[in-house]
Amino acid sequence: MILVSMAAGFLLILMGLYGALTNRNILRMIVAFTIASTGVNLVLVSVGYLAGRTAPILDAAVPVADAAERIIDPVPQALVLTAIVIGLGITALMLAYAFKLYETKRTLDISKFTELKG
Amino acid sequence: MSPILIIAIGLGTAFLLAFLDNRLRATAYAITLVALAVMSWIAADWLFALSSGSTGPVEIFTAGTKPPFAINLRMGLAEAALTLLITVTGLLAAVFLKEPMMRLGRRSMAVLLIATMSFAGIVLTRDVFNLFVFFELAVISTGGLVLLSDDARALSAGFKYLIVSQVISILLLIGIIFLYHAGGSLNIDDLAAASAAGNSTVLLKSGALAFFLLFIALVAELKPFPANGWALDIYESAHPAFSAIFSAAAGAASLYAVDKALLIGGPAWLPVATAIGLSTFVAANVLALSQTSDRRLLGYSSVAQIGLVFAVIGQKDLLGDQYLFIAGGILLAHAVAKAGLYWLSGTLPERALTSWAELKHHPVLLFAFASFVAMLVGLPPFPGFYAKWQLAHALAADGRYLVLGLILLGALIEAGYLFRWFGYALKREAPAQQVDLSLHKIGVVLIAVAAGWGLGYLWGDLSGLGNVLTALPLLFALSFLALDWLPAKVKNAIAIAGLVAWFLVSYPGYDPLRLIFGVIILIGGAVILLASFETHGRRIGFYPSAMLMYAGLAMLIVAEDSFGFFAAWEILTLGSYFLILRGKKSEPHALSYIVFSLGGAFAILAGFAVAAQGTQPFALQGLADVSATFAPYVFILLAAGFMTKTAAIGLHIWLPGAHAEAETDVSPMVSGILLKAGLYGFFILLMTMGKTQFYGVELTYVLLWIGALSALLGNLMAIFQEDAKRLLAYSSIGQMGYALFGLALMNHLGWLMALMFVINHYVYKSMLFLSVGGIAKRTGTKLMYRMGGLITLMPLSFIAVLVGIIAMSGVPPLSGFGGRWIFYNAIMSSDARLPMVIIFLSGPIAFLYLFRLIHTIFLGQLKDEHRRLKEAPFWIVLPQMLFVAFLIGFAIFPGLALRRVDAYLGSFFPSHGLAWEGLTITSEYGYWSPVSIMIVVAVIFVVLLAWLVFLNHRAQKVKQFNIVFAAERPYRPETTHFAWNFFAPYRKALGFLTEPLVTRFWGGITGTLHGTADLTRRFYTGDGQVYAFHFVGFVVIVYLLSMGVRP
Amino acid sequence: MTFEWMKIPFALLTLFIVVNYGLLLTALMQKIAARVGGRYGIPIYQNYIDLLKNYALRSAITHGFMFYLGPVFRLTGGVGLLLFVPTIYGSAMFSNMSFAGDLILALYFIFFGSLGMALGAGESGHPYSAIGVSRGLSQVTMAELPLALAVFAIAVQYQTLSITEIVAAQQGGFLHWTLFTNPLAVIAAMLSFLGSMMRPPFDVVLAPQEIPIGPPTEYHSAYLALMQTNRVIFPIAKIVIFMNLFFGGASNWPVFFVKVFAIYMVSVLVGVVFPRFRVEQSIRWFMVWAVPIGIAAILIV
Amino acid sequence: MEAFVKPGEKNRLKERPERPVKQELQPRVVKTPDGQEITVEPLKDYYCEAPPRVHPPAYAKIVEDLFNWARAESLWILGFGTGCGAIEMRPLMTPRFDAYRYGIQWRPTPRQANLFVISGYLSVKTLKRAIRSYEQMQNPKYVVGLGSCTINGGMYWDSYNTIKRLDRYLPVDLYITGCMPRPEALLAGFLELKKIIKAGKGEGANRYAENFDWYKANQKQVIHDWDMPDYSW
Amino acid sequence: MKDLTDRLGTLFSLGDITEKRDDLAFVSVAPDLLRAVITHLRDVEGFTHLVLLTAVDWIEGGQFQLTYLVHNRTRARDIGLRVFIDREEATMAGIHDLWPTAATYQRELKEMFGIDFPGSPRIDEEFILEGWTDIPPYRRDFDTKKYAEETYFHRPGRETFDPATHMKDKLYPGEAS
Repeated sequence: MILVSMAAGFLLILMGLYGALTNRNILRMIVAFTIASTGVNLVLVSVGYLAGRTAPILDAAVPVADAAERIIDPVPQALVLTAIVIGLGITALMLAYAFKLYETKRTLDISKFTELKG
Repeated sequence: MSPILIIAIGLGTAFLLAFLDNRLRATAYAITLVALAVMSWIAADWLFALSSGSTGPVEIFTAGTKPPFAINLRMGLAEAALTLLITVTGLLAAVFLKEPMMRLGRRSMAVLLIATMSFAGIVLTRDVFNLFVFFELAVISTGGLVLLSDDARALSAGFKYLIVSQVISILLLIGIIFLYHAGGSLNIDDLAAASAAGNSTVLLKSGALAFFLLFIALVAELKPFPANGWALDIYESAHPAFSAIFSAAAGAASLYAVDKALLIGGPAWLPVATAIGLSTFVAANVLALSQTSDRRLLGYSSVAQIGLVFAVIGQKDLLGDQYLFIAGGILLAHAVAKAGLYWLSGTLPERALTSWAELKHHPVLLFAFASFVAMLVGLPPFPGFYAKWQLAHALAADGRYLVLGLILLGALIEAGYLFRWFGYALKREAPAQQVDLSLHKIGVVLIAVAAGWGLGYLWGDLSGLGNVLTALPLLFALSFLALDWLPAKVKNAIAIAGLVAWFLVSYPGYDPLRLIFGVIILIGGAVILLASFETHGRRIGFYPSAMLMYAGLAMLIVAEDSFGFFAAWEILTLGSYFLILRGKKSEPHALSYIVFSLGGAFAILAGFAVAAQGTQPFALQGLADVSATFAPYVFILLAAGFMTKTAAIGLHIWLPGAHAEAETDVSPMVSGILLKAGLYGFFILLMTMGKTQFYGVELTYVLLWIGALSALLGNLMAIFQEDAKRLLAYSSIGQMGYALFGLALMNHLGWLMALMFVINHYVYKSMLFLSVGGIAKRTGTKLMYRMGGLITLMPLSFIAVLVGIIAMSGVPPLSGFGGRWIFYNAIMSSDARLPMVIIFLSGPIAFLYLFRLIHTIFLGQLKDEHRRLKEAPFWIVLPQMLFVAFLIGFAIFPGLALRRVDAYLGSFFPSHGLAWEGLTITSEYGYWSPVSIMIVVAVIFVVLLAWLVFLNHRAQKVKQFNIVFAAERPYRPETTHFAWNFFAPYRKALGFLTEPLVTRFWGGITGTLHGTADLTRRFYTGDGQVYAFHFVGFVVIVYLLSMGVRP
Repeated sequence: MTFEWMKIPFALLTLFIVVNYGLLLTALMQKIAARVGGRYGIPIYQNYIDLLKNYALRSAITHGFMFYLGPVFRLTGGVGLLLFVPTIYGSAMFSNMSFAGDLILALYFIFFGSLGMALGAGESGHPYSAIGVSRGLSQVTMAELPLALAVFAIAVQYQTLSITEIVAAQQGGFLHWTLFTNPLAVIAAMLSFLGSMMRPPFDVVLAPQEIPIGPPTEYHSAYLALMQTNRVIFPIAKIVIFMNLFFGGASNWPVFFVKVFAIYMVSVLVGVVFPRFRVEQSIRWFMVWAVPIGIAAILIV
Repeated sequence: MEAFVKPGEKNRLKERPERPVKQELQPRVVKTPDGQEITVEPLKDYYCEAPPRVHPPAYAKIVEDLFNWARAESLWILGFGTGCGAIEMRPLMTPRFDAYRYGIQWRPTPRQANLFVISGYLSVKTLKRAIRSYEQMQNPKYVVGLGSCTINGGMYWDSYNTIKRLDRYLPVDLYITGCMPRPEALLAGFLELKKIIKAGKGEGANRYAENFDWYKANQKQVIHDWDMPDYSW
Repeated sequence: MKDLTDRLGTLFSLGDITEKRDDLAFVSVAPDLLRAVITHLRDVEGFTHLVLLTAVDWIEGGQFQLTYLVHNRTRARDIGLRVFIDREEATMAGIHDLWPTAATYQRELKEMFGIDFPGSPRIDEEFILEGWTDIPPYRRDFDTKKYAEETYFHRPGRETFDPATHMKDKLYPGEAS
């Protein structure tokens, strides 16, 4: 199960990277990056997952005392949350850029934005 | 105050700004500035506390628990310094960004705060994931700040940046999570401890890959070659104030992040760091060569400098407790200079490198520019200089010659394009544009300058080798910066007084050898400076440069250890560069001068480093004890370095232009005095190391050949020059060849002859340069064939040249003959016969160009436009007359100067000395009586002259066209003056020897470098996707290589 | 060796002898050359007449200060060279002013006259003078090289730079002459000698008809007379050096006369047979023939 | 000698219109390196304007006799062939005639020559050069006219472009007749010249200086574009 | 030679044709045709060498005759082109662009005959005569004897003979002339 999700995560990452590096359309690139970061998140979660344990939420069901034995590692979960937030921020920024880029040249082809080079 | 406040204030203020009414921009701006100032103050406070030792490094635990359960920050010395750098850069950038921020409102300010905060966070945090978070914050804020630019292209640059950042963050996250998986912690120190303890999971299998991903992602933030196209676009198009942050703050933060990460990876990863760093350093510098936009060039330079620091990080295992000093020195110098340059570029509206020419109307800004360039190149007294010195010594001591070599090569290329740029600023035609002289912008630049000098002082203090900035001569020279508003005549008087005073103060400490050099440099320098009384106005920039050179020279001859010697060497090089650059058409020549000189200086640095083998300070006397393994290499490196200064053949191509195009009073300084620095170096080298074998080849024998060839080819090239000053310049190559030859003879008289050349060459070359300079001033040309017949109009100049050429050609009875006499006696006791053939040939050839000089200028036909010329100005003639008097006096009484030196040299070479009895000087082989020669010649001359006057006293004085002209009459002086291509038959016979092979060789090398740069530039297509590909490819290649070399 | 007042009359005597001998010798050489061409040639005393005539010319012009001094430099060079070299071996008095310096002084003093002459000729403003000087200087650089090599070779051979000691080392039979102890050096030096005598094939400097007569084109009257005086002293002074270095010196005047004559003859004999070289040709000739011999000479001593 | 020349003899020839001075000899304005404008007057600035001087013989007769003997025995001829007679001069250098025996030799520059042999007809154009060369020789100096062309124009007597009487333009010491005189005649002439010189009568240079104005007027009569100073030093 | 003049005749309208020898002929050409003919001769017929350019003063006819003699090196033959121009308005188009040497001939003709060749290099500079102010000396209306008498000093006592009678008298003194 862990392996499956991890494999799925890596697959998504590769798909995302492939998509981002081969699609010339800026929006498609952004989507591809979103896919890749989903994959990253999946990998993150699956690394922290321990079979047979519960979510790291300390409540009545999981008392503090035996938390260490019953919950999965909370750190990756926390990381994922942060990563999602940050990913969202960056995606938003990229979309804003995409909009502005489109405004300047009326195209979304990344290879058209090469005024700076060398 | 807790360091966490730096982050908290940054974040908090950014949030606060969000609530502020968008109309209250001034308030928002003030709040931003205050917040940044407070952040800076906290960092400064910590830095002060930590460096004064009143407190030690502290760990801050954010959630009250220890890692791994909570994020912790650390504030140590390095962190404090870097945080201060980051926050101050942020603050100054905010000041600089006043207009765009006021225009765009509070959001831009918030983004700037976030950026500053996140860079500080990257430095402070000890948690890898936290590192990721700060990096992402940095990315987002960078993405925002890029848009501050007026440049429309910034938009696409920002997007490219985001694309690559996405890839980086994917790698980073995966790396982090697997590292966590393997090491069970996100805390860097825990992970490092685990990996150091050999905890199997950390650096094996997936752990290794995980670390690699983390590492490579962080390395990517350093913009390594070639995965850095995106960053360069940012550098080029972003607002310069932001580029300053991007280069200084972001660069420093990323470096520190990598440094931290390497704690986890351990020493095994250091070679990878070295390799990436070095290749980036060299390649980025090569690429920078062919840039035409100032900001992109600075971008490449930033990439290169960060690569250099990364390479230094790669030497961490070696550097020990000097690590921070070296890496910090280079990094801070880079950060200050680069930020300063970006800010400076922010005051200029145009982007071409040549458009910086506008700066020449603003001496203060020009000084700032010069300071920044010197800082980047690592010249004294800036931190990079000390750092490079220590780094070279550490590398050489450990035998990492390749690293050392590549670093020096890269630094030389960097110096090349930076000084070329500086040359543009000073010499090119300024486009019609206005420098933005807003107080806050200039203020920011000046703060950077002050910071640079302050750091220089600090690093000098920390180096433990002696602070260059406390040397009296240097301070005297720098004080002219402050005095530059005075009239030139006043400054000249001060300068002369300073030179003489310093001589009076210091001469009791000189041995006879140093005394001769001391007299030439200080008293001789003062005499030449008399000619500078001729100039009017304020002559901005001349005195600081000239006195910098003199300071370097004065420090050179008193230097006791290698560091002092090298520092003095660099100072005199820098001073003379500025001096040479002042000439009207000297831009390319000054550039080749500085490049060759720095190349030579680096050779000297390497030589000293190899010789010292880690010993610091290394006394110059210690060269005598260098072990036989290293001795030949040390000898070669030092000799090569000194030869760039004496312009030995092969390394001479900078000299003619540099000397010929310099100003009238500068030419004698750089020719008569500056060249002696190289000879002094040779004296030191040969005095200590003596004869040295290299694979069975006697190195002094090689020097003998080089000296002989320099003498021959220098002279030969001189005779084909049409430009009088160029002729003299080539002749200097020949003369220095003679002196080198004498030294390399390695016997008593050879050295005495070299010393005699030192004296004579100073006198007659200064005299001739002044004379020719005075004439060029009057005639408005340096081309000899456009002069002619000036003898009656400029009799004093003529006498100076006449005496000069008699002395120089070695014709008795003037002092040049003494040199020749000693020379013949010297070679009598030498075994090297073949190079003498060449020396024998070059002697008469000197006669050729000297005659040409005097003939085509003073004799022959006077030109129409020169009919009313006056004698050269008094102040230019005065030193010449002093020299004439000296030459005649020295010819009669050479003993006054030479006797003591002769005795002194006897302590090195006991045999073959001279006997000074009465009027006659006797050697083992022959004898020479200067007074008798003078008297006999004078008596014969006077008698014959009287006889001729008796016969011919009624001779009719005729004019220039009263010549027999095959029964015709001349039409114009121009067509009657035989001057152009004077030695045409000689060119037919021996002209093939003057084919500019050497020039072509060096031209080929620079051509290849530029060609490589142009070719490599094509990889930077400008397409963001391609850049992402580059990055991925880079990752793969580094992975394969690093895994391949590691177990 | 030091200065004594007695040396002055002896120096003047030397000068007198050499001037007279030189006048006759030069005329004799011209006669010999004429005979080779089938002519009778000038009277043996013709040089005296020419000299007297030129001194006796009534008018003169001057182009300026250096023009005036040029011949003075020239003759000072000749007289000085003669006096700086010991003329008669073993005679303290006829060693003249040689206490002032050794062989090196003599070698470098050769240039003194040329320099002054070149300057004087330059101030005349005549392009041919400058062309002549250019040619002369060009040629002399390469012609001097074999001589310098030869001199160095024998200085090393005898381990001294003092002319007197070099002559002393050659005493005791003609087989002790450098000519026989170091023939290569002598050959090199004699080839160089040809180049310095302004006779064919190395007389392109003067090149009458082409650039009238090169440097002295503008000189006349007493100036020319001074130069003519030098023209008889200077070659002999140079030959004296050669004689002392290579041919055992002369211990009395008759030997002196014979040896000087013989050495002078060499250049005359060559001169009457060969046509003129251009400058670059003579430079190449010296490089190909004379210099290698000179190099061989310094390599084998 | 007076038979040849009557200085002061009135010019009875047709006056010719004056020609303006050549462009290249007119004053011109030149800009100096420091920006001033100065006027260059070629004739004044390039050439010495002094008239020739009469140089008296040495004060003691015996000395002058000695000098004259030396001058006579050392005739240095200027190598300037003006007409077909030049071809008759060459054989003098050959073994057949060997003029060197008599102290005669050729000099390539007027400065060093003291005998000017006008070897044949003189066109007006050549006359100008001959005068210039003559004036550049040093006192004492001698002129020998060779062949009938120099005496009365010879076969060119009615030519529009050659002068007919050399002695009106230069102080001739001796004429050698013939058309052309052979080398033997030349040698005989030179020996005759020696006698003249030794007799102290070879004072052509002083005669020229004394009657400079007359000579100059005659010269200018035929040389219409007088583009040199009056005396070529 | 005939073939050549025939060929020329078909191309240009020629004037008199005089064949002096097998390898020398003279052809009269109108002034404005000269350039065409001579260019044709040079470029097509191989007459690459301009031997001379001279003039004859036909004062009686009020004309100058210009003769352009050109030479064919490969066939070793010459052809002379005669051009008659008006003596009063003596002006002719130059051929110095075809043969640079022609400029010198033209300069000489300008000086000696006063025939102008507008545009020819240095045409107005003096050539042989320096400072000549009279009419050009080769014009037949120029009286050289009178000029010489007026201009140059003559030595009195000179006798002149007609060479023919003089020799006859000398060789055959008895015969009456």
